[in-house]
Amino acid sequence: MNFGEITLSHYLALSSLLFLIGLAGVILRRSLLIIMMSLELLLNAANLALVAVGRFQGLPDPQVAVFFVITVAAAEVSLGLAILVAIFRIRKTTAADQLASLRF
Amino acid sequence: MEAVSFWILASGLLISATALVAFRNPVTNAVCLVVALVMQAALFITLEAFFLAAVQVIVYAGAVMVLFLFVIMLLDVKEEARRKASWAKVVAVVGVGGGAVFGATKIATLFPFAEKTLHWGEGKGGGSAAELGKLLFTSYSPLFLATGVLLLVATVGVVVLCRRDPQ
Amino acid sequence: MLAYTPYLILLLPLLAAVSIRFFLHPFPRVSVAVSTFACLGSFLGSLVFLVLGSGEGVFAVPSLPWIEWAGLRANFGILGDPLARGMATLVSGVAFLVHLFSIAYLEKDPSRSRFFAELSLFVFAMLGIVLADNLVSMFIFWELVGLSSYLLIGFWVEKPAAGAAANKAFLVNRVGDFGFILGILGAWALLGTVHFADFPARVIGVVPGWAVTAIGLGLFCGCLGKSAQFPLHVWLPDSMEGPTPVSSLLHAATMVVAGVYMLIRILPILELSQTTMMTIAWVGGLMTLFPALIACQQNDLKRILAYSTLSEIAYMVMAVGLGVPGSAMYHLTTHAFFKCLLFLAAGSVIHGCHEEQNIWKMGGLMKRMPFTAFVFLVGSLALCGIPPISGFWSKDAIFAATAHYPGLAALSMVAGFFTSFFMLRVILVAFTGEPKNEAARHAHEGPFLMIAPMAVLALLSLVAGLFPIEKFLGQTHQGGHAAWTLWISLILALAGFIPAYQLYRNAPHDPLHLLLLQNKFYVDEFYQRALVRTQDSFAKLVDAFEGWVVRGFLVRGSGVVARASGQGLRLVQCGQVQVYAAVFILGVFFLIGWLWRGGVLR
Amino acid sequence: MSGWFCPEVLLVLAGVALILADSLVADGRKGWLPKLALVISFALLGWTFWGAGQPMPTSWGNLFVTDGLSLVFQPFFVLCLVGVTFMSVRYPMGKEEVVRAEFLALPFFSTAGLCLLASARDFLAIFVALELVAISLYLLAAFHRSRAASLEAGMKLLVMGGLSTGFLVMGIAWLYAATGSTDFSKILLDQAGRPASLAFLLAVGLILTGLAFKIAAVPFHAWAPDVYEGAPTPITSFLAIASKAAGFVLLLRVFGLGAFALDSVAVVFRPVLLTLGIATVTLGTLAALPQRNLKRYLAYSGIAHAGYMLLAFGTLGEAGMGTLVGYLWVYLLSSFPVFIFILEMERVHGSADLRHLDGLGQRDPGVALGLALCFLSMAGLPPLLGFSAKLSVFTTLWNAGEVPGLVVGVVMAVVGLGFYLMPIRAMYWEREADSIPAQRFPSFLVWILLLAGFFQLLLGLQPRPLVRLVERSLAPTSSSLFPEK
Amino acid sequence: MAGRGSPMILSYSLPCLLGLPLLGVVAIALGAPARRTALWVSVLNCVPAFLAFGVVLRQGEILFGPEVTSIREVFPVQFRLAMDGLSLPLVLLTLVVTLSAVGVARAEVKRAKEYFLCLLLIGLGALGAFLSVDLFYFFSFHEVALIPSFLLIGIWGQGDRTGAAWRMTLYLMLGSLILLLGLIGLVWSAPETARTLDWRVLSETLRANPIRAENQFWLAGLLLVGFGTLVSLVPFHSWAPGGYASAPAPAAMLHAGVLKKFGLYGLLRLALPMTPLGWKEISWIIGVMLAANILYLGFASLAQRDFRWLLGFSSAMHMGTVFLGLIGGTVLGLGGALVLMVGHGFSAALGFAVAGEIGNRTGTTWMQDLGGLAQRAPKLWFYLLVAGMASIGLPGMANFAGEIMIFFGAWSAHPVLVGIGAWGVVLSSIAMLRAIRGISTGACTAALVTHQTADLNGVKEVWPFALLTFFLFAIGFIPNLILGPARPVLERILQP
Repeated sequence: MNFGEITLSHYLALSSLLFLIGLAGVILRRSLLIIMMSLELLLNAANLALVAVGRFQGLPDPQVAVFFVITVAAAEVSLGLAILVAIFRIRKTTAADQLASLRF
Repeated sequence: MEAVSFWILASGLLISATALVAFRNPVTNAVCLVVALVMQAALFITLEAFFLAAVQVIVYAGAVMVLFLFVIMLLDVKEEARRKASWAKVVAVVGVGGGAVFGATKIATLFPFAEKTLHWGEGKGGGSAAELGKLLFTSYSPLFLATGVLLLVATVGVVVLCRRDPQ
Repeated sequence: MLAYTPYLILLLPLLAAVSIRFFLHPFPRVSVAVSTFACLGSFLGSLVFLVLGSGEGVFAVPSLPWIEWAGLRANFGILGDPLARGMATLVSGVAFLVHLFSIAYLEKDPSRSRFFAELSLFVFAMLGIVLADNLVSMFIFWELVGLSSYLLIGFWVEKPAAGAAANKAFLVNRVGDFGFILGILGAWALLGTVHFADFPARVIGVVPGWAVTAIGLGLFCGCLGKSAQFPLHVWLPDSMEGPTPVSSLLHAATMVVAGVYMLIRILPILELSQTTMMTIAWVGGLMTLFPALIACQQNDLKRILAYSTLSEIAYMVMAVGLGVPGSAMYHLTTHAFFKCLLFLAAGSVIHGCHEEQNIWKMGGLMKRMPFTAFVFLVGSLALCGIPPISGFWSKDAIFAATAHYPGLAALSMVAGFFTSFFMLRVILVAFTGEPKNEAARHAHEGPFLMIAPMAVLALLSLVAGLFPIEKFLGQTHQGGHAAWTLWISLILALAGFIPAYQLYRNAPHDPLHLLLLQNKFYVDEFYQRALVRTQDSFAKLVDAFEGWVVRGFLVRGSGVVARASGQGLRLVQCGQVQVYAAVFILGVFFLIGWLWRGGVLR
Repeated sequence: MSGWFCPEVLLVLAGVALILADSLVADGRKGWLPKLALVISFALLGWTFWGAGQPMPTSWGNLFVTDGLSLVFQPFFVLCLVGVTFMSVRYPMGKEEVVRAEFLALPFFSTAGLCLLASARDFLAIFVALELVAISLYLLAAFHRSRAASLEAGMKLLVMGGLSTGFLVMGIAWLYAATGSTDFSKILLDQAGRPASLAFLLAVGLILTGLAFKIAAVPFHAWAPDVYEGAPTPITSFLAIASKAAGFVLLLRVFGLGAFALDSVAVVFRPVLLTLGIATVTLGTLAALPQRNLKRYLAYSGIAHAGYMLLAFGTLGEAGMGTLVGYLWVYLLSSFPVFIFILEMERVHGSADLRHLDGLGQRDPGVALGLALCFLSMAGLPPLLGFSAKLSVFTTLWNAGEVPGLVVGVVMAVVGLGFYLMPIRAMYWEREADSIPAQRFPSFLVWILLLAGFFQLLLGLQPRPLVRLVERSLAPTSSSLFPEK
Repeated sequence: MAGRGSPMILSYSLPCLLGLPLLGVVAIALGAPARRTALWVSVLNCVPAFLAFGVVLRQGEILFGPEVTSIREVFPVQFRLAMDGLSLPLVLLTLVVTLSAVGVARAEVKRAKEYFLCLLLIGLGALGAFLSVDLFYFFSFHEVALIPSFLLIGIWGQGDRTGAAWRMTLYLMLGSLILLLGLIGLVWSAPETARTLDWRVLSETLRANPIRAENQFWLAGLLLVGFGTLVSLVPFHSWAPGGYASAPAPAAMLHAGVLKKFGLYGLLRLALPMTPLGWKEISWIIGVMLAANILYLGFASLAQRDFRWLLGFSSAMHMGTVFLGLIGGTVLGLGGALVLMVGHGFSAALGFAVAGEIGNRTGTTWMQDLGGLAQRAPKLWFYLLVAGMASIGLPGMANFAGEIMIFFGAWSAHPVLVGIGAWGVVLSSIAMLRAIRGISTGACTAALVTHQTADLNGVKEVWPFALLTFFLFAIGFIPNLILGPARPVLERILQP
């Protein structure tokens, strides 16, 4: 891999790594807060890829996509946090593994 | 120049993201997230997506993070108890993660078209608010409206879920 | 009108049986009358048939359709040849006499209307065998005869032994019919017809081979079953559990000789293969001696007579095997008379001694039942073939045929010796000396309705020999008289009396004690052990396999597997959202890996 | 569909109107709000059925298309909306005797999203519409916030949904990278004729995972049972039917008609889809056997149904698509009544446990009969409606020569009959339930269920109407997807 | 519409045949007196039946329904009914057995409503299956009977009813689905232009342009397994004996008597004419299976100690003989198979009816607990004898006619199998005679004494048995009742 010349694949690799880190966060962390942050990371990774692709392909549309993604992400987070608060009121916890009353 | 900035920002981004996953104090996590988001905003600038960079900083680093911190404070989330990580788990995580990383980079470099480089200023633009806005309000206008509805739903949701019942 | 006489003969008893079963059974007297008159009717009818039948075309009766398509013509037709007509007359006549006898014999039995219904059914079926013009319908009546025999043997439903004997009779016959039906199929495949009338024409040009032999033997199996020849003879002695009139009609006079009648009907097929004929002859020859030996050590009056029946039928079978059906029919006729007579006499003895059948508990009946004793004596002499009584003539005809087969001659004549032996034994033990128990002491003659039939039969047994029955049956007497057979057989028969007289005059109990003979050569035991037990244990094995392996393991097992896997899959659903996420992500990785392969491979 | 009077807009307006009305009317007299919602939804149903416009190649700047598919599925979704509204009216939420207006309004927004999905022809549009649906569903699932289960369901749905969104967006990004567009026809024109690049396949795969999540196909199904069990019953039905159907419509759109209707894609993805189908049928059927909670039970049965639809669609042929469309309608008709029953059962017995069915056959013969017919129809027993669906699945597989799919399908259909017979056994075999509930089922339930059962029978004997729908849904597609040509 | 020249109005007798039971079902569901309604419906159903029979006897067949359309119509299902010489006897069988099944059913049974409803439904399903021309309805009507029998066994059954009901239902479902695949294959292997669901047209089409041989092999195999499961052909039999043993008597009568015949009917209708080569190719497999049916099940039946199980096994066993007729390759064999199907229907129904009565009157069907029935209940004993003798192929009854025709028909092709079949007769006689003896002869056992076992009481209890007996004898004496009308159909089956 060429270190001097930054190509699209650099950016895609970067975004995929970011995505993987996000996935790791979703799986490994217990706190729902952090899980949601990791979800944000996933979307950011996607954004990064989109912007990079748009630039290297010379397309404006992906940036629009990013715009929508950011909006959606914001909405998702706010809703998630709201649910989290509601859960905390009842369960007094934000741990994901406490949240297993529905199973089998 | 771009190379240097890319490597710096990329490594910063990855490090802060890893820190976000690694540390257990929620406040630290939030700060890590902020750093990561800012790093990404900077990357956007190197990609000549100025408007998005701004949005990134304002919406994410601003609004969303504040929301997170509010919640953290509101619920005063304690430091997360450490999971007792058995060796098997660790090995599995490391193995899967390593494989995934390798695969990701491999895939990213596999693209036939991905080898061309682009220098500062060579991009066809599209990063400015004007161009973006034109697209948003012409060909993508229905989606813009849809996102409006979406935000409305989110707002209603937050209100409904977090309102105090009138005793 | 007259042309339908055969159907009248055939259907009267059937009508009687059906009407009794479904309508008249609450009124025993009516049922008895109906059944008896039906039998009388068919007797008269068959007399008409017998006499006028010789006139050609008088009885050109259309056959009732049954199954007639695709190369199989199996209808109910009437074969009006002299053989059939004579046999029909004989059967219905004897049957009528037995009807009369049974009226008196069973007058106290509450369910006698059932008895007479079954008796009429038997008469119908037997006449059907006699008049049938093809193998299939003969087989049908054959089975029906088996059924009525089953029902009549088991008439006393409360007697467990009767039920057992009935089952045995039916099953053994079934085994015989297994061969019979295969034989019929083979004959059909070989000759393309099942009609007796066509056989003589069709057999011309058939090349004898193993197949032909097999067919003949298969058909012979039917005779083995019905006429109780070795190895299927075991049911006849047990069938004596039934009422005595039944024994006399079915198991002595008529039904058991149906086998012989059938053999004569299919003679053209049998004669195709010398092997078949010889087999038949030798089976007959052996069977003359074998039961005669057993009879020497039996104590049950009816069983002794049953064994003698076996041996007498064997004479007829042997005669058929030797190709002298005329003599066979001759002996069949005389035997029908005197054996029926003997059984009726035995019946009146048993009736007189209150259902006592053991000859060692009788004795001295000569004084108390003189008439019965007399007719019994007549019957015995006929049976032993003492001139000038009928048995002598018919037996002599058969002996004459054995002239060229010394082995058979020896067997049958020695059998004659033993026949005289055990008949005299019976007479001495049962009729002479002192009465050995109360029953015997108060024995008495039966009412007129029991006497009369015996009288008629006694008369017939005395004189039957004097009529050239064979001629009438249209069969001519093959193989000229060889004087030596006459003399030797006669001498042996008379010689049989001497040891019996020595041994059994005033003997309080049996001086001889031959286990082998008392246990009938252990044939029943052998069957019980070798066949029944193996079969039942095998059945149990199969059933266990079905229950445990098929139903249990395979079927229920698959259900268990499904449930278990369901449980297992359910446990994966542990409720941890992060586990779900992990599954999700692994799924994606798997998919990407797959695509990678797909993408790279192309 | 003519400009501003398209169902989407009307739905959104209706939702907004409901919320506003709620805020304007004094707390005392909100009783008529639910009725209003019901009326509106019915009106919309009528509008989508009869007032719907003609197919148009594109509407709203190449993002959306009005073709047979959308014209057939907008009524579908609005029908679901009607059902959900009807159930929401009766859904007992805590102490509030009158259901909250938001609970009535949000399904309208969600349905608007579904209708957009049905007619989207651009992945960006798909993304936004999908999120609109998804977010309102997160909220609705968690809506009954006094019940921890409901919140948990919402949270689980949100986490898993976010995950799948991430993959979807990543897929879109790579799609850009591979083809430089998100417009179906552009993608088709770009990819037609040349071997699919690895990037393209990856993009397709990632997008597929996003859809597979919606239809709860194994292994992306894990959320379904928990969420179905926890969510308020009306929402469960909405998730189980409408959003599952949306996933399938997208699948149909993307793989059957639109962007990825390419041989190069089919070669790779046909086995993938069939494998997913086999896995889904098997797991759904087997895991359903030990279930005792009726909602979970239906979740697994839904998974199994999704598997059958995947099997049929996986053959990627005309027949498969038709089967899919028909099957979706059958699924709607046969399972919605059951959800309505579950709601009433929860009202009466307080839970959806299977044992409450004991002795229903004598307690309430009408209800039991209707329910039994619906279950048997799901089991695919002739002459009920479900049989036609299964029949066409098997026929499709047979003609495609997919032996493994066929074998698994048949075996699992037998096992499936086993588990659909369990409630019937409970209703008719078992002795009278030990505790007779105080209140009885409302009388309208009997009529609804009997009507539903009657429909199973009627349409099973003569499914022509459904066949017409199928024909309509697939007729004009190809022309409408290539405006440029 | 109506079959050639027959007056239009008469052709409506076929839908009437199905409509009356349906009416009965509805009426009972709406609360009409269950037993009486069922009885009346079954009796009245004979009127359209006889009208239809009349037409069939006069002109060979009777049709009802719209014209055939090709399958290019997306969903070409049409409600077409037909009756010809082959379906006539089976319809007759269904009507009679349904009637007598309702007759032996007690009015005071628990949950009488559902009980008689299920009975009528089973009868309806069988009738529809025998009358339908459209494969869709042909298949569907048979399935209609599935759930009622599940309920009948599960609710009113005895012994291991739960297991039996599940096993039977799922097993039959599997069989029907395999059969369904076979049907799909048949329909889709017809040429595009002439593709139809109407088996009358389809069979002619497939005659005109036969299926490729290797496909025929597989299709015939599928049909065999599918139908064979419904007929309880070894090794797909294990649902049958237990199911019959634990079913209540009327259900067992309908199932063993009528429904089972659907499989054979289907083979006669579809497998033989449409896949002749495949049928010939697999006939050796069938030979092995039917030999297993006769010997394996025959021996298993020897070991049974419960009369119901014995009947279950022997009724499953006799199917082997029918299959012998089907692979005989001659019209005679097919005719025999038909006669035996019908005869076995009546005799099995009679047997299960008697077993049910014995169970009702003595509280047990275990043979070692029984005995002396002949003294206590001579009428019942008589019908027991009739059933037993019929099932062991005694002349004068239908089964014998069928068996003998089968033996003659199959002799040239499979002499060995015919031998096995004849031996099967012996085996079943052993089992059945033992049973009859154990049940009826000897002294009265405790079971009879404690229950004060009484005989069948008067006409109102006897008539169902008498009815079945009558038909057994009628067909036994005059097989042409069945064979006459059926002959052209059967001959057509074998024509290339």
